[in-house]
Amino acid sequence: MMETIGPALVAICLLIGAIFTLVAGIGLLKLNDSMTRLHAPTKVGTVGVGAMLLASMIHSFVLGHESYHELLIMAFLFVTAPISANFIAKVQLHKRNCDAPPLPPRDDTWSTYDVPEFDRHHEELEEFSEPKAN
Amino acid sequence: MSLFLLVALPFLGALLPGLMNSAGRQACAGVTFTVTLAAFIGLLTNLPAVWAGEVVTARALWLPELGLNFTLMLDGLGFFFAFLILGIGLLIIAYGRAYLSRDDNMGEFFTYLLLFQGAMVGIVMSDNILLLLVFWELTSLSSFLLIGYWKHLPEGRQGARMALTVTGMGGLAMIGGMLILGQIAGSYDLSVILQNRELIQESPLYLPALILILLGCFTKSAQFPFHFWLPHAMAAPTPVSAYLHSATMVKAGIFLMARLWPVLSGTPEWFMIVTTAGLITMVLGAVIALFKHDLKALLAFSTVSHLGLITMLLGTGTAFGVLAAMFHILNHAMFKAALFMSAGIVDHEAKTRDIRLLGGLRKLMPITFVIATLAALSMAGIPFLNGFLSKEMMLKEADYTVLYGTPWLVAGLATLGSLFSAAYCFRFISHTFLGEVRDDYPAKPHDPPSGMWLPPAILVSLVVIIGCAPFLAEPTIYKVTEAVLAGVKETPDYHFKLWHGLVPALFMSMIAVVGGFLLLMVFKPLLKTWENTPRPEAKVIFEALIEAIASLARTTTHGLHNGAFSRYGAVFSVAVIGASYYAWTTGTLSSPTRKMQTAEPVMWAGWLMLVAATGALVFFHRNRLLALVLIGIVGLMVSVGFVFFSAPDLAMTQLTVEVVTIILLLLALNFLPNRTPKESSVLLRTRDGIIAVAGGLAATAMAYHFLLRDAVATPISEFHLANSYKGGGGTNVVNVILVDFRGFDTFGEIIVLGIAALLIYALTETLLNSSVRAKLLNRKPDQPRAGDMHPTMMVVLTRVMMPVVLLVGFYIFLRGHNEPGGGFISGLVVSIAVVMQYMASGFNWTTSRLRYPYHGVIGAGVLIAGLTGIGSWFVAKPFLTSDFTYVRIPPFQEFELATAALFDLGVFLAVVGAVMLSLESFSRLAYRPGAEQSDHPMDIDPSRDDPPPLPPKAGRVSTEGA
Amino acid sequence: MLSKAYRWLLPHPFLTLLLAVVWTLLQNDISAGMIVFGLILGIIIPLLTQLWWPDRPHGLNLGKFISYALLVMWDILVANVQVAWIVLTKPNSKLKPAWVVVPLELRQPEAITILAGTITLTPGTVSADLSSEGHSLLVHALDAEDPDAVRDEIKSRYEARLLEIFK
Amino acid sequence: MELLVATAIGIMTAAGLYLVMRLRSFPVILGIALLTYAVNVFLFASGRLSVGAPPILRDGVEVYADPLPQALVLTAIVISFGMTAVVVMIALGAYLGSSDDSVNDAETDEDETEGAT
Amino acid sequence: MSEMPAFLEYTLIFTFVVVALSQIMAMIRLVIGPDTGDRILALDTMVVNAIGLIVLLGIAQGIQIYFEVSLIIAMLGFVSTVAYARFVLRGDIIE
Amino acid sequence: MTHWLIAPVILPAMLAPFIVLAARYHIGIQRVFSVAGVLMQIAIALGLAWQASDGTVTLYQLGDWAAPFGIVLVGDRLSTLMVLLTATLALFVLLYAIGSGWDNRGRHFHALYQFQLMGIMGAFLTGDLFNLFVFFEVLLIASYGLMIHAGGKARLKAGVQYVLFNLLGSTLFLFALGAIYAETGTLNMADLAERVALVDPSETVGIRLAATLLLLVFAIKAALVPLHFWLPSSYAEAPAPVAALFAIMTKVGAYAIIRVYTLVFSPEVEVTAGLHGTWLLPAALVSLAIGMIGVLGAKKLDRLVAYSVIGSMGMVMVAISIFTQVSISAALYYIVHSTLAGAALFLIADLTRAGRAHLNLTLAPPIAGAALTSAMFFVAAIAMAGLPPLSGFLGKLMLLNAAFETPAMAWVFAVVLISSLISVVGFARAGSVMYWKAKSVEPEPLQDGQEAPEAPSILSYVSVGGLIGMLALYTAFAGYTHDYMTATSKQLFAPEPYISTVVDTPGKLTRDKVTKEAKDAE
Ligand code: NA
Ligand code: NA
Repeated sequence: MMETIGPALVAICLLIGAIFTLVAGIGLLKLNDSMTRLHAPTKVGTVGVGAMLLASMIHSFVLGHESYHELLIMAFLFVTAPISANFIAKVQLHKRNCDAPPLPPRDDTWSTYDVPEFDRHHEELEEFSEPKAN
Repeated sequence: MSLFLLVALPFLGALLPGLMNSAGRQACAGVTFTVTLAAFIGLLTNLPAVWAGEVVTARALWLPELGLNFTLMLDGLGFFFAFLILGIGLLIIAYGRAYLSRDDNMGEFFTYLLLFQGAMVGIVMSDNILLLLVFWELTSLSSFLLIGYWKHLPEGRQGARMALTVTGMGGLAMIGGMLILGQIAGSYDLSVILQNRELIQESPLYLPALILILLGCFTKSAQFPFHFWLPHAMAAPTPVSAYLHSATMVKAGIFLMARLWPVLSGTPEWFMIVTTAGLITMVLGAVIALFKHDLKALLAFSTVSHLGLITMLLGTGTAFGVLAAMFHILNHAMFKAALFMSAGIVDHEAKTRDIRLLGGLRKLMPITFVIATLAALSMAGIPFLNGFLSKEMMLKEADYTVLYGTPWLVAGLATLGSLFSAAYCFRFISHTFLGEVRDDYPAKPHDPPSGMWLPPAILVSLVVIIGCAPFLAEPTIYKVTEAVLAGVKETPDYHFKLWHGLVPALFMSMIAVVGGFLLLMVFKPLLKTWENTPRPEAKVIFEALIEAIASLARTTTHGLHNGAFSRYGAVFSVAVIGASYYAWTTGTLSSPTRKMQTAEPVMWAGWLMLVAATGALVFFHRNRLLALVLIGIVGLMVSVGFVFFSAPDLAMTQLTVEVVTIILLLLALNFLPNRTPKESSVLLRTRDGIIAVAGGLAATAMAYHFLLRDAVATPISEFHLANSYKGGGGTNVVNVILVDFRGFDTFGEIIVLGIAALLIYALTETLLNSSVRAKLLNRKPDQPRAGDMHPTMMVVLTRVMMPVVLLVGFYIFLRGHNEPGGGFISGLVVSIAVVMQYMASGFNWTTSRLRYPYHGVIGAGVLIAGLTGIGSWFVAKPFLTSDFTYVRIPPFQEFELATAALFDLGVFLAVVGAVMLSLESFSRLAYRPGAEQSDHPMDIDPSRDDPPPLPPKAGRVSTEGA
Repeated sequence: MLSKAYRWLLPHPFLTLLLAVVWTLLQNDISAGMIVFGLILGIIIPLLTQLWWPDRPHGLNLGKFISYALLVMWDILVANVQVAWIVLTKPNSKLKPAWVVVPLELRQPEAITILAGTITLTPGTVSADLSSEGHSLLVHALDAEDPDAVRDEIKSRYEARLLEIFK
Repeated sequence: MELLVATAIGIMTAAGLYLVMRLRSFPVILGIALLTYAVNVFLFASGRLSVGAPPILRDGVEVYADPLPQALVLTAIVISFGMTAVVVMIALGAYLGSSDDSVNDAETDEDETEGAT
Repeated sequence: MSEMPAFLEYTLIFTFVVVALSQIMAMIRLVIGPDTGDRILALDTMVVNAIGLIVLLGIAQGIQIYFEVSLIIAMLGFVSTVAYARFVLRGDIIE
Repeated sequence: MTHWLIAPVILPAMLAPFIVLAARYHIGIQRVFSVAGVLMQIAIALGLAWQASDGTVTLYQLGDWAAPFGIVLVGDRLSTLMVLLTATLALFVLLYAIGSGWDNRGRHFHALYQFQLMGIMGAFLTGDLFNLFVFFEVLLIASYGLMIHAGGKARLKAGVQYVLFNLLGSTLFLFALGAIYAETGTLNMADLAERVALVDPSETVGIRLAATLLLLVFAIKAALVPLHFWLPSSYAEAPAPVAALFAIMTKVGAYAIIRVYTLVFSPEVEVTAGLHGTWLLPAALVSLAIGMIGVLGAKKLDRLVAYSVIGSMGMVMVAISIFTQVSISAALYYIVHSTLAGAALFLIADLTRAGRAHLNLTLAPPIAGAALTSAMFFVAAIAMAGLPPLSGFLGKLMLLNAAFETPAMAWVFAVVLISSLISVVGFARAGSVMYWKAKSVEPEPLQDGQEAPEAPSILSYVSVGGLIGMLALYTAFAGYTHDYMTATSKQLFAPEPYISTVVDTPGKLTRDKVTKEAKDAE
């Protein structure tokens, strides 16, 4: 059973992985807005590699030496991806590479723009510390 | 007295004046005199043997294999010179005691003097030409110290350096000459060399040896064109001048020419070179001396002239010449020492040596007048004084000598020299002592205390005695001459007497004296002409030459080592590429032994990525952050390549190291500029590009070459593969090599890491204790900063991830011996886990909660690794001998216990400690006082603004379960 | 007393469990020995690092958390296809990216983080930033005709559930 | 395959050398890092190239990649890591002391030798 | 390559090519930027793709020992992304 | 099994972390341990040298693995001699560092010092090329730490260049090792010597590249022109005791060249014939010239000394490149001499600093303790310039004597003698300005609160005096030492016992096999 279905499953997972990985690449290259670009790889890419990891896991069962390792890597990727995305988004916000976001309803500003007093004086551009959209 | 003691006495004695310095000036001079006297008496004890024609010897081995031994000999020649050196030395010491002023450091002076004396005695007693060289150079060095004794006077320093430079040059040339001479003769022992006249003179190396040795002699004895240093040595205190010029230093060259006379002389080369140099020196020295106004300068050039005379006599190559030379050496030593001392007395008393300010001293200092006049007349060649005798012999020899096929040349020039010689002697007497007493002397002169006039008086009485009774000196000079000739030539049949009949020499002598007198008559117009004649000033030329050389050296040195690392790098690359190219092209090449493996598409893709990233890195290297990202990609692709080519351990190490490196570089970049300015010109970049491409091609060629060929024999790794499990207890062969087969490498490696961390820590401390600290504290960020230092999401994730990563690190550590992993990677992984915590909640918050003594961790790591190695000593095995066993404790599966794991633990600890200490140090640099140190792990935590769900300390006390 | 010892030994029981699971997965071997060893490590490591996680999350409901996790996984699968479709087919000009501001009811950092992570992993949204006091979440939507609808869905589909998990 | 590896080594070497000859410490350090990559790959390649044969002993497997160069490269990587950390620190120290991150050290001692007189 | 059905082998090669392509696209984004954020994003993508490549290698060679490498890449990729971003945001990455 | 051979490496390797762990904040304790360690080193080194003096080759198999599979340490006359030299130098330099207070001007001096010794000792003792690399790195990284000890703008700037250049060197070393392993499949030097014989004469490119790269690596260490650029500023800017210790570091390069080129790529080996012969001698002569020109051209006293080190290495390399038994023994004699003399000069330059704001060769008020310092300078300069009666002169004679065997004799004579003269002039000018001319300057009156410059401590003088005393002894007993060098050179030129000791001694697994076979035979 495993001998016949297994490779097929592996192949399917690989194909899914391949497609998603490709989409991640295309998205990264094609999309022209920096915040929009963020969407493609952080999700699609993760799923793409996830599918390949699944393929690898199934493949190990096919070969007869079971492996669960891949789950760990998958979990790892999935847990860290949002944090990476969050940091990159913060970078884009900080560098003003996107439309200015609306102000938060309850607090003064977004945390990226909430620059502590002692950090506001840098060498060249003082006004940079304040969000220019506001 | 043993010759060893004789030579050693002055050197050993040289220690005393310095030590006695505090005991007073009298003690200082006394001890010096005593030492010299002892040596002098010691010398005399050898007189009977030497007189009997024996050669007294003493040998001790020093460097037998090289042929440099402490072999001394004392024959007639040596005795003669040693007698002069020590005898006149005694007088000089007595004179010097009276001469030196209270401000002069007497201990220092007499130390140098004794050193010099010892060196001179050594020269004349050496039976080994290499040993002679040693003493030879020692005279240069000690005379350097003597001449420069008055350090505050620029003339002293310049004169000393000039003397050292010129005589040093000669000495070095002589090293070459002596080595060649010894090589020809097959021995460096004089006694052997002197037996090999034919061998030496027929050797093709004779001429180079001769020239090099003569360079030494001429420079030392101030022969033209090296005569110029001697007058400048006058800057020394007068006792030194008297000593150097009469009996010692300058006679060394003469001595050596005499010493080697049997083997070197008699060839046309010798004759031409030596005689010519001597003649020119004699005349030139005499002419210049006439026009010198400084008494000592006048005497100095007279010395030059007389040395030329002696040289000329040795150059003729006849036995009579030698005889005359030896006699003149004796005579010259006496009158010249006396003259210098007299000049010194005048200087000491009248406070000037300028002959133009003097005159009429006859009445004020009659004793000095008598002494100086007798000595000067002897030098002028006036009968009944010893100078007359030897000068006449010289003229006789000159008369017989034919140079350049011109019979009258030597005779004419010799007469001319004598004429000028007589003239300056007369000038010396008349312009100093005769005439009216003046009233404008810088000081009122009178005769000095007996301590100063007695020594010259003794000498002058000898001058007169020999002058009147020449037969007294005859046996001695004959003994000496015999010793010089060494059987090569017959000793001449000639007797020292005042009257030889109306021989040509007598007429020449008369011409000289009368001519000298006439010359003095017309001195004033002559001086005017002399002063208006443009002539090369040797000192100026020499100094310009030295300055030019020094300036060239400066330019070369600083032009070459201009501090430009970029150029050093280029030179390095070119040198390596060039040498490799040479090695390649001179080797042989046959066809490959391995087949090229096909490259799959994925390989191509990887290659493309790597090349693209590398290219982009070069292209964008000025944008530092981008460059950092790109180098990360290069590293990533290299790691993937390692995985592809079956090296998982390598890939993991590469990756972890790279991330830590990037973190370090980012930490550094925080302080450094973010962009590199464009500075190098297109030309420079082209040059660098060409070098780089050449280097790349070389590396490619070499790698390609080896990749397609097998090693000449089975690689030793076969053994490692075969014995990894059996002998090392692990299946990951790479790890077994690291912790067992080549554990010593790994031991060194962790020490490197440990040192790196200590260094970084130490430098941080140093920087923070320096002015840099203020600079750092006042630093303004060079880019706008965002808010939210410790983002909430990151902190929360880290709380979960950090323990997981630690677990992974532990896992990798345990696995290392059998699967990819090990202490090193594990250490880096654990470090990265801690770094995550640092990045999330900040350095201060993190360390304030858990401060690891990273120093201790490093130390412990190295100690554990080392002690594991030492542990094997207790079972009588070498360092790092491993052992392992398999253990089973339920419910766990059987597992392995290996000493290698303990070693790996050391590695782990050292790595963690090193990485963390380094990061910590960087963070300490970045500390800014303005930044408020949060008490919270994250900046934004809405749970804080609500009423806390549990009492503050509930974390520990609450009884509620989760 | 016992619970005191329990709290001392297990400052973060879920972490202990997580570590044991990770250890088993790492070893690729589900045997008694491995699980025991994993638990031992799961106890030791949190003890070593607990000072860095001083206050433990309270009131976590494990059962609801698991169902939430399954929901998110399903959403991820579906969403990814949607995003892939958008990326591949929609020209850049037709995309309507938008900022979405999500006011937060959640207070615990752990909960907020899970919400933000969920948002990022699910269709067409990325959590970009938190407001300066942590009361709103800034979300970027890839293609949103109606940002308010996106906000409402986030609040109802995920935040509501998380509020239940983290009581 | 061999050619690809050889050229990769060459290209990294060339790029490394070029950067090493730059004027500021940061690119020079990057250049050294590239050279380190190049030499590590070269040293690794001295065991020749084998695909799919990691030197981890398994029953029934006879062919393994040469483990020794791997161990050597591992040591080399670690050492060069230490070295890089150190050079970064020293370069940083030099920069902080003089506000100049040039690797070239133009001699600044103003006092010229007046010559020994 | 270990023994496997032909279709799987082709799929594998296809996947390799696709991942490599994606990698190259990310690389292009990395080089063209335009801003640091995009570059960090591209790098993050490349790291994830590298894991994919290594997983594929494991499948192709039938060897499981590349797991640790993948795991480490996953961990490190995350850490370096955060480090880069923190650098842009704050200058000092572990303040 | 005796473990003495590894003791020179292990002792500092254990002592250093101990100092870091236990005595990090107590300079006094650090000093005691550091000095005690060095004294023990000397004792051990004497024992090892005594053991090797009858020609015995001692082998130490690390991990009990037989060569070439494991790493071995080999003690022969040469390596033990170098160990003894290092230990002796280390003592005097350490005393100076303590006496002058240099060790307390930054952190971790003593730990780094011990690590430095460990690296040097390991480099001298190891019989394995890669292990040699590792020890090179240990000694280098420790040297980086010591070089920038106490910090300062100029020192750090020079430190950057020093480190960067050596990183290039380390990279090159790895290229060389890769080539060696790729060509021969081994790393052990003795084994390499045997395998070089297997190289196919029709395929010599590989081994020639390997040999050349290796030589270049060692040439960098030996500061051979044009690979010497790292030396002048780093030695000049390094703290004086460090620069003094560094006097042995260039010798590591010379040692390695002698070792590898007598043992492995000896002149008789066909496949590498003519490799070093072509350009090593010219390069050495140029080094000698450049170094001595630098002595004359230097603007500062410390640089002058650094250039003299380059020059002295030129001398050593000239002797090596002639490559006869006689010339190698001259090289060995000169190595010991120039190490001691160079170290003494660096320390004297530091003594000169007392009371002087700078070491520029320009006029400045007299220094504190001038008489003794200038006397020491005079003696050390004589030694370095190769004037009689000190060992420099003897070394020069030996070298020139050896030069009769080379066709380039005239060149050797000319360059050696002329460069000697240049250095004499250089030293004389420098000494005259520093110590004599200063007497013509009135010291500036002290300002309020300004303390008169303190004369260097007695311990400083004692340690410099010790070095000079060593030079004097070395000169006086030149016969014995030269005999020792000749015997050492002979041993190097007949490497068969070395090779057989290393390669034929059984190790862990093979030994079991041997005993088992012996049992079977019974
Ligand atoms: Na910056
Ligand atoms: Na390992």
